Amino acid sequence: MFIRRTLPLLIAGFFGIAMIIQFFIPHPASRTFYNMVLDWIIIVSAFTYLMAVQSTVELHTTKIKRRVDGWQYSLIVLISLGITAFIGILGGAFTPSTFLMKLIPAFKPSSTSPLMYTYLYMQVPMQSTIFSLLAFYMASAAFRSFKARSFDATMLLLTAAIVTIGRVPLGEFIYKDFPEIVEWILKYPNMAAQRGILIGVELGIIATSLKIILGIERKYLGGGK
Amino acid sequence: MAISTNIWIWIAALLTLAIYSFLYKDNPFYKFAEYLLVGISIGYGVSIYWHNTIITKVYNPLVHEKDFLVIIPLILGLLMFSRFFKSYSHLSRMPIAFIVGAGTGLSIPSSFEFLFKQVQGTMPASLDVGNLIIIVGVITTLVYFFFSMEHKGFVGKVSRIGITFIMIAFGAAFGYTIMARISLLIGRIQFLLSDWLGIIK
Amino acid sequence: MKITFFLIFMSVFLFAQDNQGSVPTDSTVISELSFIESFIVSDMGSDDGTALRVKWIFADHTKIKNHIRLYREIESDTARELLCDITTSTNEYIDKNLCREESYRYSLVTLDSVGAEMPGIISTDYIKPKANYFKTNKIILLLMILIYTSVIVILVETVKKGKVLFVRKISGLDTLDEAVGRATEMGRPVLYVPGSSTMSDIATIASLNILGPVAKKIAEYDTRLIVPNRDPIVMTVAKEVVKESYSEAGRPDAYTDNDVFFLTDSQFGYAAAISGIMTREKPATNLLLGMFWAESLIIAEAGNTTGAIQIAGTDAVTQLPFFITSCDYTIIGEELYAASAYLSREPLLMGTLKAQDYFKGMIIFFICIYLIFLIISTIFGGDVSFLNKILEIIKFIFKS
Amino acid sequence: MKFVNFINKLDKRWIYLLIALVVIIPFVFPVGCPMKITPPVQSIYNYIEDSIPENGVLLLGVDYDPSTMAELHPMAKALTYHAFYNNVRVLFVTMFPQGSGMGQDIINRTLEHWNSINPDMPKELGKDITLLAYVPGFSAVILKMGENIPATFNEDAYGNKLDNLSVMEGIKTYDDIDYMVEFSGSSVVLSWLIYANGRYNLKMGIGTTAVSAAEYYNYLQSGQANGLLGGLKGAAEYEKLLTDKHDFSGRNDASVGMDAQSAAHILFILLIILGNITFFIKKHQEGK
Repeated sequence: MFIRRTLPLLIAGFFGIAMIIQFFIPHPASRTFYNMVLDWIIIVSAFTYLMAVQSTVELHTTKIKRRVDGWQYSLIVLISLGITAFIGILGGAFTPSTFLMKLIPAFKPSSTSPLMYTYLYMQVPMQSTIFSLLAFYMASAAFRSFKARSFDATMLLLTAAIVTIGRVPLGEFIYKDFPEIVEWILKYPNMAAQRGILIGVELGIIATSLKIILGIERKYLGGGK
Repeated sequence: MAISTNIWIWIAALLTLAIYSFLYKDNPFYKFAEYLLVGISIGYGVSIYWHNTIITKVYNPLVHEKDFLVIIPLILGLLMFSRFFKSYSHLSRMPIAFIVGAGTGLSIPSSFEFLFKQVQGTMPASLDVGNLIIIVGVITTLVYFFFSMEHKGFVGKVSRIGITFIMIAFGAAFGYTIMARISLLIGRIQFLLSDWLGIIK
Repeated sequence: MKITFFLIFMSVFLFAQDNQGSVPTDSTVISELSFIESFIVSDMGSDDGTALRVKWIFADHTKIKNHIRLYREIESDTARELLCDITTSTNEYIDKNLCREESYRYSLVTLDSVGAEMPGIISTDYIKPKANYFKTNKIILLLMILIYTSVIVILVETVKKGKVLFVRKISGLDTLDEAVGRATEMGRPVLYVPGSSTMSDIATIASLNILGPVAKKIAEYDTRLIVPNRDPIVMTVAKEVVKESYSEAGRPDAYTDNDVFFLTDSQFGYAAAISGIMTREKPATNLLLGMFWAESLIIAEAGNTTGAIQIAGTDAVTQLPFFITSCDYTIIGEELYAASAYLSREPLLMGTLKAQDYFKGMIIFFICIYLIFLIISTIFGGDVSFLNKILEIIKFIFKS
Repeated sequence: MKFVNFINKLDKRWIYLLIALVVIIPFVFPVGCPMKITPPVQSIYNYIEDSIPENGVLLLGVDYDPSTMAELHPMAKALTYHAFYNNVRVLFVTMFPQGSGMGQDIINRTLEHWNSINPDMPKELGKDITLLAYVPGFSAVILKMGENIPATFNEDAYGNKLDNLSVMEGIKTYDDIDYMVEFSGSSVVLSWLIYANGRYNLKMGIGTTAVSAAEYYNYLQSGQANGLLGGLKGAAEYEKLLTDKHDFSGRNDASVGMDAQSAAHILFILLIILGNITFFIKKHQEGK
């Protein structure tokens, strides 16, 4: 029970308080402790990426095992993951690895590694295209659902119209100092409200961090017993 | 009209069209491209991790520079592997607790200072129209998000002004977001028209 | 409680041990050049012992036309090192990256208009930089952290003991009840989307807290509740919340387990599938509460076309503009946390919310005071020293 | 009111076709409207132009992935060219594995293009520009860079030791870095502001997607950042500044897109107005 529940909270509490105190002590001893903890965080977080990979692989393997509909697509995920990792680890990340250059003499140290081919010509087009779909959705939403249904929504749409037109070269064409108006809106009223929201959000983040250190907040350890 | 002959440009173009087919209807081509993307991006991440992190930060110090202080975080990190075995998965809580604990400890003093810089920015030395709007805007927005008093009477009016400021801010963000989404589309059209089909320069 | 006492005790100990910075060990000056009144070097406070502060005061500025030159000597080797030429406007030089074991001496030489050194030199004694134990200029920051920590702990404890703290009712919750009421009258289902994020997101937890009372109200009127999820863990928690609400409303049999289901983990696939549910099931009310990303646009637009009443709530600032224009009512940012605290009355949520509120109140108070004094001082021409002093003090509190 | 019913029943795919056409046409028939430079972009340009000495160091944070590449890539390229013109050393750093792919792509394209247009002063990987290895740890990495940059990364992304790279000469902490511009579409900017600028006083500028540009104006006002490039428009303005001063014959990705951007914005405004007209007509009819 101690290992499972209280030890993690003790570790979090100890290092949390230690790093807060360290901030206030400029003494060289505290600075070396600070450097050591930073190195440790870097090395330990090298393994946290495994968590993301493990949870995705587990999600898709269970989908295949249970033959959930659409399990073929999970197969594609696992196969493409395996191949890309294999190419990347053996073939080198940005420059072809020595092993690859021995295997296939065509690869010089200056040529792009196989992994970069999959990145530049498969991941980049797909990922940027998925997000460019949003322009289409916004166009149809602009027509069908963005309505001035209340005073607030009207204020929002009016400001949006001014900023949209003002921020484009055509805007200056229509009215000479349109950009100045837009810049003023962004610099004063918009900035004030964004700061108000930011102060609220920051207070929330700090409160959550304090609860984690004091051991009141346990959700980050994941559910279960 | 120089259609590109590079096989890789063709692969990229076909995958782009596979994703755009989602606009017409959700179809197997889109699903294939989307799940392929998930697999490739994680495979890419693992390779970068392997070369840039595990080799440089763990393997080299241990094997070449004989810096054995690395052992302690190494053991803590290896505990992460316990997630693969159901019965020992709770052991992975130790490294998570260390990172989250130390991370939050580092963030609290600096976040407070970040917050103070914002509050100090709202205390200008001189008073002109712009500064007045900033101070009034910040106060009214904060009052709108104040939950310990009923929003009636004077406080109600102040929070009414606050929500108007918030709507102007959201309007500005909204106008800017339109610009962002279109730029993404322009980027892809540029790729299809010039790199692939060679219609434009 | 023991943690807060430990923190307070620890700060008092540190505070007492080393108050207004280390007492600067001045060294006397051998004054040969008449127009320099004093020339002292002292240890830089609140540092790790690698910096010294060299300070000089001119008797009268007018006499000095050109630059002065600063030299530094280390005790172990007497080679004099040229530091820099200084204009007469500055009267302080902070020498950094020194070594703690060495002791240093500084000397000052005046230059004539051509830049050659004039005879006559002043120098100080040797002084060794000292590492300090406490950053005295950050005391206020430490106090703020301690106050905020103790306020959170005290409030969470009082709520645990059952004391009821006042939180205003978010107007969004009334519209929520009306919308659910409308669906029950028309006998059409209610669609509840708990956001597209995982359990580690505060907004998802807040959304599941609101799902409880909503499900309870729906159970009383025997209307259908559909809850599509994007994360398996969120789905399991949602199932428990809905089942518990149905039994609380005395209708455990009416709970249909496969109405709370897992859709897909892909972002846009999830949004497209929800639009499909909206057109097929034609729910009268759509509740979109939780963390959303770019796919919020697709869901809100699809709901709009089916003519359902839509209430959204998220803390994702970038998605709020779309919800405000597409949905009938939107719960904005922190109101979502206030709504979940108001409904669930859970000590942790309530305590933190109130602590944040008090701190926000303090910031509002200080900015208002600053504004009032600023207005007064501008009315009086802006150079009233007494008022400027007050403005400085308020600003000093938040000096980082 | 046949018109209103026709509009309402319009299938959304027609609108998709409309937006696609409105973006494609300006590419085939470019118009090229004039463009005014906004102050936040000007202040980044001025800082790099005047305040970074010869052989100074410009740190570029590439914390974005292909999804926001269309807006941030042209910015990063324009700044890299600007650094090349002023003989300033450029270092790329990233907090995400995805970001290192982006950094690598920028380095490839800018080196290749720069060495082709001015062969007399070639720029070299490892001598003038490099990409630091990806190191996980997020805020720990930003803080560790404040203490000792070579010890944080040990190697650059290409596997050669930092100590024997001439681009890293004399660089130990943030004090040796003259200016940093952080390109990101997410809240990573906040961590850089809190830790690098807050705790180590690193002079910073921000390049961000248009989505979060409105949010970052309060960091300009509070003095934490001294400049902001917002979206494709910011990139186009920076490219215009570069072409005015130097014969920057690089392919102006951003400026080319500006015509299509203007056309699409006008279409959006029309769609919103049209949508609201039908909304009020319907409300009026139901009211009767």
